[in-house]
Amino acid sequence: MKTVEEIKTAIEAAVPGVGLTIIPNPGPSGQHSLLLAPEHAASVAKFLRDDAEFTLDFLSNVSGVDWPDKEIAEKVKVTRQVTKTVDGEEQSVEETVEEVRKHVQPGFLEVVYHLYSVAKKHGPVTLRMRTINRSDQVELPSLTPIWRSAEFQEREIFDLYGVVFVGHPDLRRLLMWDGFKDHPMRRDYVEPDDYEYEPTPHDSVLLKAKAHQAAVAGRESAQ
Amino acid sequence: MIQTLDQIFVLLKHWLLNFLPAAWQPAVGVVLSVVCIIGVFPALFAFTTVLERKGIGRIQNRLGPNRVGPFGILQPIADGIKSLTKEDIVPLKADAAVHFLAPIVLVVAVFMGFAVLPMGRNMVLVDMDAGLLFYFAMGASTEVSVFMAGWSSRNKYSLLGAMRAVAQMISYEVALLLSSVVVVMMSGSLSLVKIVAAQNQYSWGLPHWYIFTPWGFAGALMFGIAATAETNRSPFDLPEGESELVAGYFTEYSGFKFALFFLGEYVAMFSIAGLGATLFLGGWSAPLAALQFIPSWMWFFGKLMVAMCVFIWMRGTLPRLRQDQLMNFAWKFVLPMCLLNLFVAGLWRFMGDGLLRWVICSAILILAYVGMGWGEMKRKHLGPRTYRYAE
Amino acid sequence: MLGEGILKGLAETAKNFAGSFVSAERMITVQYPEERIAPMEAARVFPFLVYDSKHPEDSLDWEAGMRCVACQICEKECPPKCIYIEKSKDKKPDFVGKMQIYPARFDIDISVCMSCQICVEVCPFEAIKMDTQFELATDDRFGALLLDRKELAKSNEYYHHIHPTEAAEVDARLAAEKAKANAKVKAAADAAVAKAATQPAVPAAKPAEGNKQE
Amino acid sequence: MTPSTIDPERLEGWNRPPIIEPDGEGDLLEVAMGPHHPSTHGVFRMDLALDGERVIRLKPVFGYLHRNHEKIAETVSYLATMPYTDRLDYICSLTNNWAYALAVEKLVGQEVPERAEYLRVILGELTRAQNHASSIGFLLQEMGASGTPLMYAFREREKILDLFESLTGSRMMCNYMRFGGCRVDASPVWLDAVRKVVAGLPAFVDEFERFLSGSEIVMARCQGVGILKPELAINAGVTGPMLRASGVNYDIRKVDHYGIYDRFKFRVPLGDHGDIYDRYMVRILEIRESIGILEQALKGIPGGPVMDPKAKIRNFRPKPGEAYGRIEAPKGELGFYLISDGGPNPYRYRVRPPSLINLTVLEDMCLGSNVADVVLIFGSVDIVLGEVDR
Repeated sequence: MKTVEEIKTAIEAAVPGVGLTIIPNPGPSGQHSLLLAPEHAASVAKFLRDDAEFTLDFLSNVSGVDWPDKEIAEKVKVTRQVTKTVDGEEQSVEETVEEVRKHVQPGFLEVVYHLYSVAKKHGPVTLRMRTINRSDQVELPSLTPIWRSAEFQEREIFDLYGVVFVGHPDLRRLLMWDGFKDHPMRRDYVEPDDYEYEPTPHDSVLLKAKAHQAAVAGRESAQ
Repeated sequence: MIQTLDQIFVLLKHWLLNFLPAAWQPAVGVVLSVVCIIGVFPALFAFTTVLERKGIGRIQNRLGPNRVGPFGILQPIADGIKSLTKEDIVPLKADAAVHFLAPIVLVVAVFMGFAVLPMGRNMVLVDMDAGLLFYFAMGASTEVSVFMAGWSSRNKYSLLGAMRAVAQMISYEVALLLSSVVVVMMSGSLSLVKIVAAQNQYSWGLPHWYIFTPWGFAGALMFGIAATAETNRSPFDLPEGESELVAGYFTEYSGFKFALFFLGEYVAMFSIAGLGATLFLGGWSAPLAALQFIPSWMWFFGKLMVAMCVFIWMRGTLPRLRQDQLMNFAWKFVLPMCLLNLFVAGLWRFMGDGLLRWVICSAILILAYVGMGWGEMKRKHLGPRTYRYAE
Repeated sequence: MLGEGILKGLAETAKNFAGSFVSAERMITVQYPEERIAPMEAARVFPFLVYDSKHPEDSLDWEAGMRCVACQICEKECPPKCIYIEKSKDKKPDFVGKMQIYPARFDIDISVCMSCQICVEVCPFEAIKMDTQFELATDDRFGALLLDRKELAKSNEYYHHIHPTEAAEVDARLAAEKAKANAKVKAAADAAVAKAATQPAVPAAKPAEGNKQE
Repeated sequence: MTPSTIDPERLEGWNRPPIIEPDGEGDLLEVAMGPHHPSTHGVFRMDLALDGERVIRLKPVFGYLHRNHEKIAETVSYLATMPYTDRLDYICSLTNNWAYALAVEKLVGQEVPERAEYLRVILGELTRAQNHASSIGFLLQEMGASGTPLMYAFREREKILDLFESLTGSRMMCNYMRFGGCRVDASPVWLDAVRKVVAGLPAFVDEFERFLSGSEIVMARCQGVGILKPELAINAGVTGPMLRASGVNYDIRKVDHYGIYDRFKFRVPLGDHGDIYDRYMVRILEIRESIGILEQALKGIPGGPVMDPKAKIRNFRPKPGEAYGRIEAPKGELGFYLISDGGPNPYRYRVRPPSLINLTVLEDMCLGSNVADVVLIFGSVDIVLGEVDR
């Protein structure tokens, strides 16, 4: 099996203008991955599947990952002019101060594809794709036309993460029911307080159940 | 003494009738016999359900029911109480009248068949000249009830089951009739009493049962297949195939109506097994001349139970066929074999005594059987396979 | 396609039918309430709390000898979160004589517990073990399935009874630990004695008392 | 034949299910098969459109047993997820444990002692044998036969489950493997008991084969039904016995050599037709191969510890990184994809469920066949809903 760098060069030679980034894996497993620009995904996938050298004909696993907006606090040294009273006289002095600057790193949804080759018996090659944000620009190209095994897995990611796969032949919810609104696997998902709790004699579940029942009773009496 | 035991039920009936005025005697006699039949066969049904469950249990290396009564023999009573006390659910959109009538029609039609079956020497309700015809007429009307049940339930599984049942029963009705025609040809009578009488002869201590002739054996085999299909037993239990159609045409029945279907099915098995015994196994006659001291009715019921055991054994062993295969089997194998058997029976009749007719008749039937079997296998590419391995 | 496969199958079931009357090996069914298989040593159902006691039959002994020190590791590690522990305010001596917190409340909701044995594995004090008692059906859904401290407490003898091998290992380990602790205490006592020889102070009698307690 | 060569000239969409036109006139019969249908394992639904008894459309509906296993795993520690993996494919919990342990060991670079590897192989192959036995039992049960094949299979499975209980403490929810080894050591008594059970397994397989493999009814029902082409099988990610029944030589035990599988001699049975009968026979032949592996493993099992002494039970916090580990579970490729952010819980925990992905081609196999065949084809896929819905 080739290294990620070699795969990257091969893909770049075959598909011109492809935006590929290597995402290194710091862990001991050493499974580095390739970040793919969504607009070239289909052609890269087709190349990887049909190229005689790779023949990655078997898409093993598709998983969604949620990376919420991250607030990053950095300590930055800033030099600024301050007016200070030195010896009873106002002076403008340059001073270096440490300042904590917060900025929000925008979150995104990520889809990870693990590819293997049945013919060549090698793998895995890990591909990733990222959406632009987590709210409205969540489209990614579907790889189901290339690898059929993505069909249910992409449906599951659509269901649980809310990634919309463009070109998927049958994009419906897989595990949750059709009327369900949210995407439960997102990290900021709050479970709705609208189903029956199994009351246990202690712990937060009981409190939650009581609160829920009180709320329901309140709603009913209001009507 | 032996005579008395043999005729004990007949004598008992006459003794009872002697208390009545002569004008009433025929009518009351019929009622008495009917009551006996209606009493005996459900009791036998109860016993058979235990036998079946225990038998299949043993086949599967289980114990079967053993909690109610000693060795679980009171299980049917518990089952009966359960089904009687269960809520009777009729689907909201069902055709209530037909839904209600279907099990009753089934049970009535099934019991009618017993009218012409001789269950022992002089033990027949009606000795009709066209007994066999009457039997088939009654047997065919069970299809109506099955379709009534399936149609009126307004359930898709019921409907599919009923469609399957009707197709299957009509196809096998033909085979059933044709396979028993050979017996009529040889005995020269449609009366079941005369058919038994024709077989109740012995040479060298062996009976003249029709199953011991090539055409009779083939006929009995075809009759057995058709009878299994006719009663919806495994491997032809498609109309109620649980894994496919939940419970087929009686999916929407519960409580006592379900029990009636169950009863009807088993009584139909008894009656068709009784007919088979009458046609091919000499009815109530003993299998050996030396065993004639055992009462005739015991032989009849003995043969019935043996047939039931075979049914149970097959149910515990055989997977079921598919609808199209079942129909293919009926029209492309059983029917041609039956027709060939008719020819062979005629040949047998005109060849006269001698070893030659045994050889020729058997050869024709075996050749046809083997030929059709092989042809089918080659045509459909069925057969055992060998597998390759990768290191 | 001549039916020989079907006949073979029929022969096989007939063999099993006959065999079921002859060989006991085929009949694996156990007639449960009347017949019982002895519970396997490794079997696990629900956890219980081990206590050491000189008089296992003494009903008041369980509280004193409980090994649990309410460290709450099992509560944290429990996958379905069925353990609920409240620490005590005061302390009492444990089996090595060290003063320890004990659980003022220790509940296991066995309607939630999934018998995974992770609490046993993470417990550093050998205080929680798996029971083999499985007939726990009850008609009180919420109350009776929440086992409290007292219901959970089982003696070390009981533990020896249900898991003999494992209990012996645990006892050996605890004894070793105790010996080590004793040696430490003794060393400390010796040091104290040595100290006492130079300057008069409180005699180190207290730890020795703790040692006696088993 | 090299089944994995795909003709690039072929139209895209070749891997979509075929379109079947109804023969006659009139409406199609819409049947919701399941979730309360006897042969949909309780919690699965297929929306069928039937023309007579011919299947024109089939849509599988999932989610009745969904409990968001992955979300639970992301809220509890790495160790606490182990018992939850038992509940994925509850017929073979030990291979689930193994796959998860393997993925975590990859994530942290953990070594496993030799004896533990041998125990894993023994338990894995026992699991495979009992899974295949019960799976063919269920398949034939769906064909009728009053449950006799299933009872024979369960009789054998019972003996293997007893072994599991005496070692791990539980018959089905074993929770036995740990990151860096196994939880408890096997005693020589237990190994002898395994030897005895393994010695009895070939007789069971022979009996089963005499009973039904040659039966004309089984052949008529299974041969040529539910054919899965090898190209489609690979493209749709089908794995396990189903893939091999289509003639594709792909066994992760041979490909990845995970654990110590390269020390054992075994063969991979392959079918040529890809129909139900091949799937059935491949499973039977795999039981026979498993018996061979078990015999070798029981002969060669060394002494030593079963847990790496450096392995951590409490305060297990892998360094940031990710790993995808997979094994050949009895139902197919079972993979676990883990992302760690350095915390005590996995940041992302994903199960690659073989049962779900093998069902991708259910529609392709069933369209145009009979209702009765749908049940059989579904049975031959060999799924467990706990793993499909997670």
